[in-house]
Amino acid sequence: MSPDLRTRLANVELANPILTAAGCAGAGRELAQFFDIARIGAVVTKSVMLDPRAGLPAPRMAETPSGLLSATGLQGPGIEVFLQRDLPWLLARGGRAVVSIAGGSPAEYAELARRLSDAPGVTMIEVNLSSPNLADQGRHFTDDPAAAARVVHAVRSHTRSDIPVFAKLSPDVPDLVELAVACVQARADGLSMINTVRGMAIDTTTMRPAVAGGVGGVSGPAIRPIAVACVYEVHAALPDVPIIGMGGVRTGTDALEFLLAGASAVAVGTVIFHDPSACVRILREFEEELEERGVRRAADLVGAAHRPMGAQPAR
Amino acid sequence: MSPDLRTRLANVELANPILTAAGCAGAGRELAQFFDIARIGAVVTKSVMLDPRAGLPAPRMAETPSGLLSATGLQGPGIEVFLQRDLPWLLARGGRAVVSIAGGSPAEYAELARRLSDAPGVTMIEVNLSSPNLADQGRHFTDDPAAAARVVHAVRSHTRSDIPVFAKLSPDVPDLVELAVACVQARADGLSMINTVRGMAIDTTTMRPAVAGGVGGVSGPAIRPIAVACVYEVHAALPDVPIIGMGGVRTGTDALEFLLAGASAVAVGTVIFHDPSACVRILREFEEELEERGVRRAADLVGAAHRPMGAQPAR
Amino acid sequence: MSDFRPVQMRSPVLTVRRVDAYYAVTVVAPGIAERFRSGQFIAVAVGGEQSSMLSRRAFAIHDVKPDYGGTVEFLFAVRGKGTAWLAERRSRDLLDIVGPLGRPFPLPRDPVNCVLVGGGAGSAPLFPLAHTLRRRGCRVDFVLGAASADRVFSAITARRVAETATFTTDDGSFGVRGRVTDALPQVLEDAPSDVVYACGPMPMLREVTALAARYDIPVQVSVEETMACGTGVCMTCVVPVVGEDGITRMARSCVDGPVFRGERVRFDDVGTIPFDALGAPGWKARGDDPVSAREAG
Amino acid sequence: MSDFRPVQMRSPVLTVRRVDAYYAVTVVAPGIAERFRSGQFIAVAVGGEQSSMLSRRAFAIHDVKPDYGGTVEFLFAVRGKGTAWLAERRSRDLLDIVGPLGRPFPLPRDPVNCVLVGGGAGSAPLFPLAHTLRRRGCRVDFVLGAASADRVFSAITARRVAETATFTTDDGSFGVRGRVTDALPQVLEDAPSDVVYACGPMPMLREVTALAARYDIPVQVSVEETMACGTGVCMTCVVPVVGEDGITRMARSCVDGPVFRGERVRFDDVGTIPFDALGAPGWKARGDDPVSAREAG
Ligand SMILES: Cc1cc2nc3c(=O)[nH]c(=O)nc-3n(C[C@H](O)[C@H](O)[C@H](O)COP(=O)(O)OP(=O)(O)OC[C@H]3O[C@@H](n4cnc5c(N)ncnc54)[C@H](O)[C@@H]3O)c2cc1C
Ligand SMILES: Cc1cc2nc3c(=O)[nH]c(=O)nc-3n(C[C@H](O)[C@H](O)[C@H](O)COP(=O)(O)OP(=O)(O)OC[C@H]3O[C@@H](n4cnc5c(N)ncnc54)[C@H](O)[C@@H]3O)c2cc1C
Ligand SMILES: Cc1cc2nc3c(=O)[nH]c(=O)nc-3n(C[C@H](O)[C@H](O)[C@H](O)COP(=O)(O)O)c2cc1C
Ligand SMILES: Cc1cc2nc3c(=O)[nH]c(=O)nc-3n(C[C@H](O)[C@H](O)[C@H](O)COP(=O)(O)O)c2cc1C
Ligand code: FES
Ligand code: FES
Repeated sequence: MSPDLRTRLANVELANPILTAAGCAGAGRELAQFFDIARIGAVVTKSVMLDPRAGLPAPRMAETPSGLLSATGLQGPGIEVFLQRDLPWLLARGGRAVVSIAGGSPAEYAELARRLSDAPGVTMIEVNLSSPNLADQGRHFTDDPAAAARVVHAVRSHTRSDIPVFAKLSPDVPDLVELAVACVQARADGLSMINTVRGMAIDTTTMRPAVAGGVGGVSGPAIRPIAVACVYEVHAALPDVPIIGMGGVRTGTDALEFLLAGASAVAVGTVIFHDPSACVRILREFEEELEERGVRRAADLVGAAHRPMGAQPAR
Repeated sequence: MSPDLRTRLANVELANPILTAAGCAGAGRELAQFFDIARIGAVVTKSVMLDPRAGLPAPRMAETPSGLLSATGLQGPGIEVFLQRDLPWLLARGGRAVVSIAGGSPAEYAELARRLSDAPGVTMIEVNLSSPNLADQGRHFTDDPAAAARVVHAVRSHTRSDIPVFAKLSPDVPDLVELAVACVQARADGLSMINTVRGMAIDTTTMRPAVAGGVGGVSGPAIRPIAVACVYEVHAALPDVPIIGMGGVRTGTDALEFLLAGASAVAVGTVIFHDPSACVRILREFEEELEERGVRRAADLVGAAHRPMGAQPAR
Repeated sequence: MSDFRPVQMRSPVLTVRRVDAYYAVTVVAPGIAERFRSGQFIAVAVGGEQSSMLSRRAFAIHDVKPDYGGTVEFLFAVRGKGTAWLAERRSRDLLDIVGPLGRPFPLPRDPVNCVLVGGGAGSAPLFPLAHTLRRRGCRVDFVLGAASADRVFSAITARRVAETATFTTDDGSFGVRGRVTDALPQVLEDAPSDVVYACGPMPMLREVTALAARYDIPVQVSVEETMACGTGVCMTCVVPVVGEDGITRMARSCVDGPVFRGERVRFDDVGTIPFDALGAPGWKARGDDPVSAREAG
Repeated sequence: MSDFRPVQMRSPVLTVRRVDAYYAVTVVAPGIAERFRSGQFIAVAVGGEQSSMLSRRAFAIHDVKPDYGGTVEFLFAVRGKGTAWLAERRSRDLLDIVGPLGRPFPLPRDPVNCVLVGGGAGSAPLFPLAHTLRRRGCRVDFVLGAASADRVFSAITARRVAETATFTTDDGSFGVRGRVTDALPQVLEDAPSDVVYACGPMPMLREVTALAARYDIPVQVSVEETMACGTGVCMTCVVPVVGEDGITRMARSCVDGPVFRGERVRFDDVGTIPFDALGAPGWKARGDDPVSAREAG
């Protein structure tokens, strides 16, 4: 009997816990050339902003060991085009849409939430908080739990009540648990972790920073142990808050690792660049991992690494 | 003409900028089986404490993509054995000794500094600040710039004036530049960065944390972009303070990358586990990199990535 | 559209040959060979199962053959870690390949005169193009340049396929000393040309585009921007390109390109976000129907 | 000492053979072959130049031969990523190897009776040991166990070299059903033994040590602790071992071992820091000359 892969994120149930990570799969269209996007738990779309955005100049990326350093600057078409072109396309293909949003102020986020709530078919909203806070000299919302909470609160207040709101956190913060608690108190229904890790590379030929933005974000398997630690610690502090875990997931075993640490779903990002079929391959591998262990329900494994030795879930 | 590789760290001049990283090369004895340790800039020894220390239980490590997650708990023989057995051995082989110290209170650090100042032959002291502060419920000294400053001040006050004191920083701090400034104001002669990055792995077979300590430190090439960003930012803020850069150095090109970011010397850690000859190989590769670029003096490259485009050093 | 969509496959290596400064790798890849159109490329995963190298390497398809159901050949020079790994492959190894990718060279309807300009490894995609053009009755003139003789691409094939083939090398070790753009004006003078196709480094493409404009000849350029995925999801390969609506967009060279009309590429602004690009800082929307605005390309 | 120090070399692979559930790899490594003593191991870098796998994999040396200046053979079962990569090597590939490493099996001076006990792949180092012991006129009895028939190691060689060879499998598919420790008492009863050598998983070594103690026979065990470097610098491979001075130390199994006297290893405390270990939390120094205190092992 094949294992039950369903997972619950607040009041939403997904067919399985394998999602795409925001900004690594567009709105699903490009990947649909390689597999049926209706088969994965959900497509988390690239963070959308109110207006079109050109992003940062090239070079936008440098390869690092088992990772990628990137600074794309949230290039995108804006909410208007997203609602008219990208979202309907995804829904028509049977995909579940988790829409990631980004803005420069709580009001912008709120406006995005309102527009998405009016549109049919949005399964969840993910609030990308790693965006510069225009009111605070370009500090990011994640740098300040109070600022992050204001954004989450604004989004939650303008989102239809049946649409869960997840707050996406960055690991580069003074106190991750404090930030997580602030978001939950501001009524986030769940948390997504982690966004990229601050990093830099120098091009030894030009002797200048390798990405035009100077500092960029590190993603990919290199950051997986950092991400697992974040998920583990936040799940320990907030065991009832659902988490979408991400950071370097490459195989079904990696997805399992995130579940054990406390994630209820797992998003695949950078590895998609390496393997456009990654999500379905990981889903298959994940299912095999459960079968090998005789685990009947994926949901039973969430947070299992926190239980005392010997108290791992019944097989 | 082969390039001039000499580098200056405060009032000390080293023959070349390639060092071992603390805790990754013992006190040089094991590596001496593979190369002449007098050839590298210096051996940075494993952090020594006042008393012998058994460290943490096994399993102490897990392999992660392009990295290693480890928690060894500073196992070591204590300062007494170090001074009687390890240091004399290293000096007899012609090695330059940078001695790393760790303690639980400023007084312990001070006592270590005093003992080392009395011993002949110590080139430098590196203060490992990623050690639990016994007076502060096990928080690390790096978590609190004031506590770190107290340690640095105590060490500097008890160290012979011709021995430079370098403060070793962790990247997992609320504000790295603030911490660096606090250490320098407490009269650190230079900074070493970075120590390992907080991380975790779950063993998907036992479904428990993969290292006995639960949380561990990630090292190796995976963290290099994080380390380069730290060195770059601190050098930008404190351009006159010498830096020993480290974190995932694997090749001569990587060493060059750290110099360009602002390091005056570069330490090799985890990669030694993979290649016991790494330090001399990297030294050779580094020299070749300079030759290819027609760079006459390694020291000219320190911080070159900060200079405006086109102002890279004369070849 | 679905007929042309790329496929991902684990392709057995048939042969790896040394050709002067290049390696020529032939893989068995029926799905890619049958879909291929000139100008398209493949994206190859490098380093094996446990590779530390996550981004795919892009290579123009140099040749496809019907053998074994369909083979694909690409050529490359060793440049960094990924190409060093590729150069060590042996026959029967498997390569994880995605392709064919990208917008192909648009082909003329009529048997017109075409000049094909390539620099170094950038000449690769011009060879299948030359064959296709010849099959359509076009005249083909080649101008191929490189740093030195051993980096000039398939000179013999070029001579065989084309009406004329001009070679340039920086060091004068083969053909004319200088750059392709030094030799191009003469070629354009000698034979009245209807279209120029160019592939190579960005500065070369800029100059070729400027020259073609001077002679009032349309030019199609294939750009080589750093790529991570090749499939359009990572947004790292962007170049500023003017759309049909006159609006500049940061276009992905892997899916909106790599082939663009030369005059559409804002070569002088490559590596920047032009202030008037869609969504540039301070940009304000013109027009009120952003969806119908045609994508750049 | 310097004669025995390990060397690092890039060794060409001579052959890779499938032997039941194992792969047997022979490499050309003269420096390692000539220094080798039974019980020592090699540490192999896996994954190639751009590998994402940083820790070396340890394998017991199974055989050395004088061919090509000196070859070394090791056997392994595919377990994880590194062994999967190794299994794909072909002849002429190069492997980065460090060896010989670790403390070898101490050999008896006189021609005594020796029982060699091995579990699964852990049997590998017992074969060169058996040959050496035989050369010294010792009697050798083998007890080899495994999960199933295809995991029993070199049964034919064992029969040829040893006076008696007893086999056990968990599933009874070969030899006696059960574990080596079920069969060992009979072997010790049948032939009066002077020393036991054992190699295999920790629980097996614990039981063999307990049995040998019951028969009052000295036992040498070779432990298999997770290793990252194999050369003594990473401090990850520690086990609690009682020194000659009675003090327990966290000994590095790669340089202080992998061979220890069985009764010195605190098997029940593996995976912990015993409260009375040197430098354990709360530990207070006894004696005042810590340097002269002999290292564990
Ligand atoms: C559409 C297209 C077609 C190409 N066709 C060919 C060809 O036929 N023959 C050939 O020799 N080369 C070709 N190139 C360039 C080729 O992709 C690079 O030489 C190769 O990626 C370098 O990889 P590396 O690992 O050796 O270098 P590294 O420097 O180790 O690569 C590091 C990273 O930078 C990227 N990168 C580096 N240089 C380039 C580049 N010039 N273009 C794109 N990405 C780059 C790599 O993909 C990788 O992500 C093409 C590039 C593009 C975009
Ligand atoms: C002294 C010694 C001798 C050995 N001799 C043999 C032999 O002759 N034949 C054989 O098949 N196996 C032997 N082993 C075990 C062998 O080292 C492991 O099977 C191998 O490292 C697993 O690597 P992997 O990449 O397949 O597994 P992974 O699980 O991917 O390895 C991950 C990490 O764990 C380490 N590791 C995992 N299992 C072990 C283990 N059992 N012992 C040590 N490190 C481990 C690896 O080195 C690596 O760092 C020996 C181990 C030691 C310590
Ligand atoms: C090129 C790129 C673009 C990204 N864009 C976004 C984005 O738009 N919104 C967001 O919340 N996260 C974005 N991320 C972060 C990822 O969603 C993810 O959190 C992070 O990369 C870690 O996962 P990974 O290691 O699997 O990539 C981006 C990451 C990359 C590499
Ligand atoms: C096993 C291990 C032990 C270490 N022990 C110490 C130590 O004793 N003192 C210290 O300051 N840093 C210690 N470090 C940190 C390294 O010195 C270095 O800062 C870090 O590993 C980053 O460099 P790398 O990526 O080259 O290993 C240790 C690292 C490892 C992996
Ligand atoms: S290479 Fe990823 S979008 Fe073009
Ligand atoms: S494996 Fe590194 S010290 Fe033993």
